[in-house]
Amino acid sequence: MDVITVKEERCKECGLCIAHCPNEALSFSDRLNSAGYKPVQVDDAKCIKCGICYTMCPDGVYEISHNGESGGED
Amino acid sequence: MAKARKVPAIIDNPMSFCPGCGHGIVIRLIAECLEELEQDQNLIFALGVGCSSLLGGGLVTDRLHCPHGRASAVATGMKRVQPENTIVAYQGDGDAYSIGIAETINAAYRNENFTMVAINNTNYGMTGGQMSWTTMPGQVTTTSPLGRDCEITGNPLKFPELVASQFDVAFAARGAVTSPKNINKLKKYIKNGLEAQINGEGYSVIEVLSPCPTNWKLSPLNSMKRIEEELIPYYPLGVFKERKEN
Amino acid sequence: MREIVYAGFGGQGVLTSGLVMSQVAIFKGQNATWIPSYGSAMRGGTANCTVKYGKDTIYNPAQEDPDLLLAMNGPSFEMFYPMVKSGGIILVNSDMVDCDVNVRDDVKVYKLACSTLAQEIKQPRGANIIAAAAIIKLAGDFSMEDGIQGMNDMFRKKGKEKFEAANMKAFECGFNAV
Amino acid sequence: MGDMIKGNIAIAEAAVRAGIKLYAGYPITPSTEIMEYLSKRLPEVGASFVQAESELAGINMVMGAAACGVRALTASSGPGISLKQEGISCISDEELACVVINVVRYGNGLGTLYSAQCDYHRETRGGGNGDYRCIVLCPGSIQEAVDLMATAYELAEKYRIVTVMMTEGALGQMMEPCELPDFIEPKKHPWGFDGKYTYKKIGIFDRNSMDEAVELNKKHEAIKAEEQRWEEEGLEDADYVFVAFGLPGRSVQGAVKELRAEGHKVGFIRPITTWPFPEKAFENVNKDVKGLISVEANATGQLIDDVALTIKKVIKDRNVPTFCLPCVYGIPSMKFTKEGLHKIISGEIKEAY
Repeated sequence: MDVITVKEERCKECGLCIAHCPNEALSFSDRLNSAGYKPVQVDDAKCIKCGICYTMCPDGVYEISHNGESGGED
Repeated sequence: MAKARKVPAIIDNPMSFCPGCGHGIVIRLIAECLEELEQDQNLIFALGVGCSSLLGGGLVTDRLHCPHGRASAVATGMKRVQPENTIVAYQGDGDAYSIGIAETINAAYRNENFTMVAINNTNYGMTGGQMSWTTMPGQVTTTSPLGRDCEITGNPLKFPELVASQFDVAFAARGAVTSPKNINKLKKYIKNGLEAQINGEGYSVIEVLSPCPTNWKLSPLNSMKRIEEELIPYYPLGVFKERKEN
Repeated sequence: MREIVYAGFGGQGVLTSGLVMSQVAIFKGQNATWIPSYGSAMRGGTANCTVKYGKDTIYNPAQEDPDLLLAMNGPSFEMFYPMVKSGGIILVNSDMVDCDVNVRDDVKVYKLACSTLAQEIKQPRGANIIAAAAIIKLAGDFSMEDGIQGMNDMFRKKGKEKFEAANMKAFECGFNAV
Repeated sequence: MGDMIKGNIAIAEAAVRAGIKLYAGYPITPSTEIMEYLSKRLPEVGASFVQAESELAGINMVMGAAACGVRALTASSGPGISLKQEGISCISDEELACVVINVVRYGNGLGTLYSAQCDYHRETRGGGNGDYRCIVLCPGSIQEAVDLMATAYELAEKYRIVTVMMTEGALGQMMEPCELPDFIEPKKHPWGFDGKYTYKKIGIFDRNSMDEAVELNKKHEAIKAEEQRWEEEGLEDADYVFVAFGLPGRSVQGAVKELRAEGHKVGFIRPITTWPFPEKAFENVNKDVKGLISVEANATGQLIDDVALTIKKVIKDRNVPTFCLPCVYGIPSMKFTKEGLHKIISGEIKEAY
């Protein structure tokens, strides 16, 4: 099973991932991270683990792994 | 099944670039290529001065912060004494093309066997958005407050085209980070440049059109839009010098 | 310690004349220094070098009180003759120095038609070796044999032994001409 | 005794034998023969030669090589060394090791081609922006220059500092007999880049300048304590002590010998390192000395400042007068030095400090 991980602390709220997500699975959360940004959140029901968010993200927020092969948060 | 995607270890750190800055995407692509080419533990970066130097803090690899504009000369010295290492000069447009144009162009002129990645965001980012040699005609910067007047400042420089047409280099290309499609193309260019170096084919340069939302005073999304609508028509994407083997 | 100034215009080979002297001194186990004028002066203008040699340490390699002067052309003679030590010796290349050379009565002036002699022995490029040999004779510190051996040693080290016979001929000519 | 050899050539060959892996530089009289010679010689020994597009590029190529922990060299003169200051300052800041040869020529700006010592202040004070020093070696003969070449690298590497070999146009251009040293195969330093990030110090990132300043001072103090080099004679009973380095230093040695023979109580200090300045030599000076005299090939007198400051530190109970005999360029003759002493004794030349 594929897993998408979000490193919220790295998110700078640029929105590039949200704009390019093909399934509208991403949005800004209402929380603030320690840098004062509202980090992205993933709607697991919509996410197809396509990796476009990873591709567009300048800050290494996303990680997609298969069956726990790779991943885990900081 | 989707492909596993993980930020390469050598850059898996928080970076201090502004929100929406393209540097983070480019350096990740470089690191991915290095990993795929098994060069991530055989690597020395010659870093420019400017936003490119922000890379230093997060990069877990050998890297030297070079004097302003001189990264291509420093990279030359590194590669000459340690040809077995992969050397990447990583610079911005102000660094590589203005203060460092002599070192940059002469490395290409000698067909020095390293790879330069130049981030073209059409201004001096770190010092607060001054005009650079790649600033677009009419673009307002802090030193071209009425818009760049090319009559008195010259026309925006197209470095990859210049070296491809004038010098015997191995590979020259320009990419952009505006969309997943362009990012994937850019990664191919970077990989080609690094492969050219590893095979000893000579100098490779990859210029990247990259957003500077902070100094452009545009949102990250509108910055990408500006690149698509305004920059790419002037700075075409593509390969200007193909590798001989390909 | 002996001090000799070799002067002429660029291309006359005075720097080599001086070098032969210094090399002969080294060959005979003495100390020596050779110091040229250099830079833009080398190109088209005057050329000169100062050679010092002797058994003791040479402190100042630069020109101080020349015992001997080789003047291969007029301007060199004019420039350097006042500097020669009283009781010293001046050798002029009479082919190129046509001014009055009897300007000091406390030095001895020798005239040698170096270029003409070189033509006569069919070594047109040998004028500087002729002059070098004449200077070695006038300095009186080394025999002709020492001089020739030292010179040959120098040219061999430069890989120019093919000119050995010609150089020896010129050396003998110069040494015997004063 | 070795063969007659030109200073620049001997120095270049000594660098080859010290195991340099890269030379990068730009032509300028009177240093050019060094790079001309190395352009042929380095490929023979499997090392790199780069004719750089500029002095700036040359020193930055050296920086790249030095960052890899190998021996690298550049050489220049006057205005060329001015251009290199950016790189020298950065190399010093990164605590990399390299050797820079300055074959000094006279003049400000473009200057002239005459041999001189007019760059004394620049070389001994660091030269570029910031707070650093370079170790400065000032040979007085071709043999000494050659013998100091391996030392220059050893010092640079021991302290991770730039060593400047400060010669003079005349030393580069003259010839005298010289024995060349044996070949050394230096080890690559563990702090050199290897692509594996085994040494993490290099790079200005995440640094603490306050802590580094303390370390820098410690390093400078260690160098001052350990690395002063000089030659001296006749200090214990000297009425007057001459201080001169390089070829003028050697000429002054001859003048002192003659003055002694004429009955003058004179001595000399010939600094071989001008940074660190050989302060220890001054401790050997007669406490009743009447004056110290710098003889130097420049117009304004530069070495005199260090002479005056140092004697002030050593003899505290009175002001020992210091005199300067500047000889704008070339090598001051022994006659010049001897006449200078007489003018000082007669009061014709006044003290500088």
